[in-house]
Amino acid sequence: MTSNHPKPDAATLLEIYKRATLIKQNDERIIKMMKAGKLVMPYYSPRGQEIIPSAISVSLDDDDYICTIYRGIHDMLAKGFPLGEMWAELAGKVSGTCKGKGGPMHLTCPSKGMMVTTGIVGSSMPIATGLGWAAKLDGKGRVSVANFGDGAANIGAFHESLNLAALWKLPVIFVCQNNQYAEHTRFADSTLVDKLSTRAAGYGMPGVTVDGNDPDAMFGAAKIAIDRARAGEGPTLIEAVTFRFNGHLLGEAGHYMDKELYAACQAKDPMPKLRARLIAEGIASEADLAATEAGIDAEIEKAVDAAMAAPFPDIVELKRDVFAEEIA
Amino acid sequence: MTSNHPKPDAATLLEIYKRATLIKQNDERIIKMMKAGKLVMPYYSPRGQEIIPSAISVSLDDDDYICTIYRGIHDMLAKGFPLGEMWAELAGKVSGTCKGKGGPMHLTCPSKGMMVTTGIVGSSMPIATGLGWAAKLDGKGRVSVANFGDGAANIGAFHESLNLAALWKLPVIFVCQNNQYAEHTRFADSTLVDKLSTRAAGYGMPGVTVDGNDPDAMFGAAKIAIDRARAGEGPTLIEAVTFRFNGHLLGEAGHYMDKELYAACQAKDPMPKLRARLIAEGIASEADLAATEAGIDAEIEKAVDAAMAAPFPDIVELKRDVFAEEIA
Amino acid sequence: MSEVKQLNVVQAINQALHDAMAADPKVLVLGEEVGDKQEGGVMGVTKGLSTAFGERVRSTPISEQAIIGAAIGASLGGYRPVAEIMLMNFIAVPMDMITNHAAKLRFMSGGQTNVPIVIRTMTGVGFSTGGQHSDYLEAWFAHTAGIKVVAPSNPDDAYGLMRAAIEDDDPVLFIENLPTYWTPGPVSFQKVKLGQAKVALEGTDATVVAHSRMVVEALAAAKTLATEGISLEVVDLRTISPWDRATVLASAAKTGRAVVVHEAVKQFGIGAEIAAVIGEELWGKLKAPVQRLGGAFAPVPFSRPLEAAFAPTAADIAAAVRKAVTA
Amino acid sequence: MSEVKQLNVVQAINQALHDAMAADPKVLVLGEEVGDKQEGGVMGVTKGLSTAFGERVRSTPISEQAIIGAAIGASLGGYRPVAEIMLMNFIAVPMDMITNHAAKLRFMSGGQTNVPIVIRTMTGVGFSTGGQHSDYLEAWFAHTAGIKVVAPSNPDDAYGLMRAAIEDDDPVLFIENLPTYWTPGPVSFQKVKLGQAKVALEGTDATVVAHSRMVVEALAAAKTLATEGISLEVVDLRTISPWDRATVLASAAKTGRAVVVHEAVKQFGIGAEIAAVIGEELWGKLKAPVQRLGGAFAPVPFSRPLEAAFAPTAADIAAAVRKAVTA
Ligand SMILES: Cc1ncc(C[n+]2csc(CCOP(=O)(O)OP(=O)(O)O)c2C)c(N)n1
Ligand SMILES: Cc1ncc(C[n+]2csc(CCOP(=O)(O)OP(=O)(O)O)c2C)c(N)n1
Ligand SMILES: [Mg+2]
Ligand SMILES: [Mg+2]
Repeated sequence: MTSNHPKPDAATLLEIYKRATLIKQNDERIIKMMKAGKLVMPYYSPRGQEIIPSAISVSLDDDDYICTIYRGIHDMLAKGFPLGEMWAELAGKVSGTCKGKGGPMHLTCPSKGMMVTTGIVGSSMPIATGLGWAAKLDGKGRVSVANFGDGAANIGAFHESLNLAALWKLPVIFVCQNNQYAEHTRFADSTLVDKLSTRAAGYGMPGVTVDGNDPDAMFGAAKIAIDRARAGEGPTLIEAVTFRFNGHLLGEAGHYMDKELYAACQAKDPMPKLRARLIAEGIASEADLAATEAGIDAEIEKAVDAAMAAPFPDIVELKRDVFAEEIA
Repeated sequence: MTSNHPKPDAATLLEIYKRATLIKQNDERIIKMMKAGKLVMPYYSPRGQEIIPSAISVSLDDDDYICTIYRGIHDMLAKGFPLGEMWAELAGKVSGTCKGKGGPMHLTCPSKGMMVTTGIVGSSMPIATGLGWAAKLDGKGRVSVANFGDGAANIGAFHESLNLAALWKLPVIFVCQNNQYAEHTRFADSTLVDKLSTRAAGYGMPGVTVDGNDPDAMFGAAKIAIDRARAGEGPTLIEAVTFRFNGHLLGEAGHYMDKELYAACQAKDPMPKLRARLIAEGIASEADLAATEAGIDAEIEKAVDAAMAAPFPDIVELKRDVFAEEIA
Repeated sequence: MSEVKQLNVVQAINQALHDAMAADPKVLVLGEEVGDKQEGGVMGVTKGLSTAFGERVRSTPISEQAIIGAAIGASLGGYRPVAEIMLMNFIAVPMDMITNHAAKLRFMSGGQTNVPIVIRTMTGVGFSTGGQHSDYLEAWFAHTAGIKVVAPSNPDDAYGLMRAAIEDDDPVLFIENLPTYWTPGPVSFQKVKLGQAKVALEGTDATVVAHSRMVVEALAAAKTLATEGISLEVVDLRTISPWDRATVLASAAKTGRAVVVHEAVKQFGIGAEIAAVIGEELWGKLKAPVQRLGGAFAPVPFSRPLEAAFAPTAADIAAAVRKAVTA
Repeated sequence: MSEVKQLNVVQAINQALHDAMAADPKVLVLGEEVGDKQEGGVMGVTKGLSTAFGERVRSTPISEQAIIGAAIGASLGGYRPVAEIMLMNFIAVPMDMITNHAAKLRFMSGGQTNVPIVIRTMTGVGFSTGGQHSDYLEAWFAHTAGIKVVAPSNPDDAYGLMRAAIEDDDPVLFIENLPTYWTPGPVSFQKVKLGQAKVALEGTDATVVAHSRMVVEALAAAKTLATEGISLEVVDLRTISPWDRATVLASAAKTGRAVVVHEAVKQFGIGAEIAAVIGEELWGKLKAPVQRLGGAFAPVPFSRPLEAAFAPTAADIAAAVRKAVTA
């Protein structure tokens, strides 16, 4: 990190922690509900990747666009996705943000700039590129963030999107959350390159690999890219190295997992680390943080209760939102 | 070019000239026939790009695979595609290599390793990668060559194929014939990078940009890549810079063309240049070359006559070769 | 405009794009070669647009997934992009973007977002371009909920459907036929509501349901049949999905005989749906079984005699109608 | 093997792959996660293969175009690759490779080359996976000349059709249903010729034509109807393209009533072709109009009650049959 690399100030660091904690505690609550059989859905836990979107989103506004993937609840919560509508959606209820029709893989909230959640690997990139085009045409300094995984970096849509965004100098930040696995496939079994950011050069775009679990590095890299994009200087590829603690799909056996890697990553869990740092640096006291965490839990609880109590959508919803006009 | 860069010897250079001349004279004959209305087809002339496949193919055997594109007659002729069957196919006759069903964009000749000619931009690469896989499994030192254009380098299939070929260390040579235009689009309007070969690094593969019109450079780069592939060391990306003299599609107006670039490239036409060099270096006399050229013309003439005289396929052919079994 | 002009399809669509871009600053155009630096489209359909509208018209690299992705994204950002996929076969490349995203985002978001894009594409047998450049693939998209499919047969509808497609709040696939691109006809510059078929010719003995170039063939067949005393009604679908069941069923009920025709491969083509619906809805009311005509079960061949035998012709249509009338 | 074993579909296909690889050294397997290092496929269908056959089984990066391209290329080089596209919706990604290349190379080369690949894919509603993970898209491929489409409904056919598909000299799309993956049944280890439907249940009052999971629903409907004195015949298509017209028409002619059922969206689905052919071929011989049942005209919704209402059920089938019988 160079000396003019932007660093988060104390308030920003605390804000990053708050967002990351919301993600972590929300994840824990989802898992608890699923294990209790109260929530039935495919769940791709973002546990371990909390710092990335938290450190990015503090430099974004509601007006900025993001696209994310099935493993994207961390990206959404960091961007301000309303908890109540999220939980109702996860439960398939009509009060869900998508009326229960989208579910966990298609959570959407335009008022927070959360435009697309996709279940098709690689498809967040071309759409985020288009949102970047809209942002550029609008001329209001908006940016568009495309989140995707290390596995997605090997799909054709990656190539086409990065080339187009570079050529058109679009305000897009391509955030590759390299959690070292794609489903059960180790990163090194999917490509020969060590750093996916090296691919940026092939499009004439800056590319950087950072420790996504380090709030300073992640905040700095994101800030540089976002500032560049807002200034009309075009896109950036950020590879944020991280790890997912709960495997690919919740409930999997995990036999494929490299045990040593897993243990090493667990030992470096960014959440307790950041918490300890906040206290050590005097940014927050133990009591402050405990209060914050309790507040978050209460907020989640409210969302869960409302979601569980809400009704399912009516069958007529199958005919709505296919087209603008209801199907006869 | 380094000192250990392989150079073509006199016989090889002469052979390159012969193959290139066949391509050039064949092209001239096609254009003449089309202008006379005796051949009706979409034609993408390879005039100007003759040296590339000629300098590559002298290091290939019939067993080696190639895949090429609608603008690919140069690649085929260099690889030994039989003239008679080619002309009959161009004329849509049943004696054509594809019984008239494929036409100019789908010429195929497995006995010469000419496995696929495609009209879909970018699609030669994934299939050539598969042929490379077959070659590797066979373990006989075969290689697979994927020909494609500068425009095709921006399509997703490029990315997926190069990554897979590198990861699996397949004996594939990716030959990007950068003729500086894709249809009416200038190369610089399709990507920000000057050299497409820089993309190779993103896959952990060697990449090189050469003057495709220079037989020494082209032969050397191809030889290194082919030797590497045969030795089991994996794929190479070669960007061969060249130019197309007859525009994209024969008959186009060409208003899009950069006049200065066109004039500059015309002035550097590789064909008269190589001819003059052969004579200057004493590799062949003017008379030798004239005889060779006349011989080639005679050969072409024979193919043309036979093609014109041949019958069209019967309508029943619509039911054949859809599946192995004839359609009822 | 109340004036009527003689234009061909290329000119009509060009005018529709000009008018739509002038009427709404949110309308964009993108695709390979669409800018004037590249001669305004391979067939000149987008000529003059980039000169007139600058950055709202963008030529792209050869990257169909990114083209449709850019269109979808821009539409989510409030724009109305018209994206060109140069030939219909190439639509297989961005198939994921179209079917899993453009067509589904409205539903999956519970109506929070929508994708008002138009995807223009061209196709058709007749130019010896062979297996990878000639297919009609409307059936793939008609079977996909959430995207509308339109295919004009003449310049007037080309203009009117294009204007309506651009104003439509859902994704629309707009299929243009190459061989009839340069056939002139009167253009009235009126928008044509999507989802409405047109009785292109009134008749009493049998109904042909067709779209795109097959309407031209059907009208030619009608001329021949008229000389034989057979009165043919020709229904031009115009919109393939959602299709105009009412108009088609009314016509088939009136004549009692129906032949459904398309250039796409017959098997599992869109004619099957129409024939099945006519058969079910008009059970017991038809005078002859519903017949279908379509392309051969084969890739489109290059060789001229084979290519000419691929798709139904006026003669094939006339023969089918005669068969129905004498059934 | 003449022995019969109880296996579920996952085990049956796994066994078929093992047997095919053992029988022919040219058979290959590739796809995301297919190797044992990745647990032998997300559902374990390819378990043990990489351990047994080494380099002939290869896990790939997430690159569906390259996966199908690699399969096509290897097949042109003399191999018989079985490629997995993990879920059917993802097949839109390599759509170009499948429809413009795999399906066409034999024809376009005039029979000089062929593409003996099998593309395995899984799908089906029932797991709350929503709009991008549940679709049946067989209609796209049935409409594409040059590729065969197969969809077993039970473990015995899953084994037999997989063996035949691998031995077939043309590309075959092999569709596996997820919700019935773990239902056991007797497996006789016999190859099942492609293109042949099976009368899964004999009956006299009406015919249901179905494939994949809808056969299970149809058989359940038959049980209910039997208690009402209605005798249902169930025809399991097994191969969707080319489909077994003779068996379907014979059954419909016998019972005089037909209901065609699939999980895919009803509109422009494969049921339309079958209904249209029955209607045309058995004109005047049916006792009731051919009915079709299919998925809703919508993306597959997430919420359980909506998902449950998306596809036809045994109750829907029974209702349609009752309607036909009382017509
Ligand atoms: C086009 C496509 N192919 C395959 C899949 C199946 N799939 C779902 S997630 C996944 C792994 C993606 O890994 P990565 O991009 O690293 O993201 P992560 O899950 O690790 O966050 C795969 C292969 C898919 N959803 N879409
Ligand atoms: C997927 C796809 N998109 C678009 C086209 C239309 N098209 C045919 S050739 C061509 C230009 C290709 O340029 P390049 O790759 O540089 O090859 P060149 O023709 O210059 O040899 C285009 C856009 C196509 N055939 N396939
Ligand atoms: Mg990952
Ligand atoms: Mg080029």
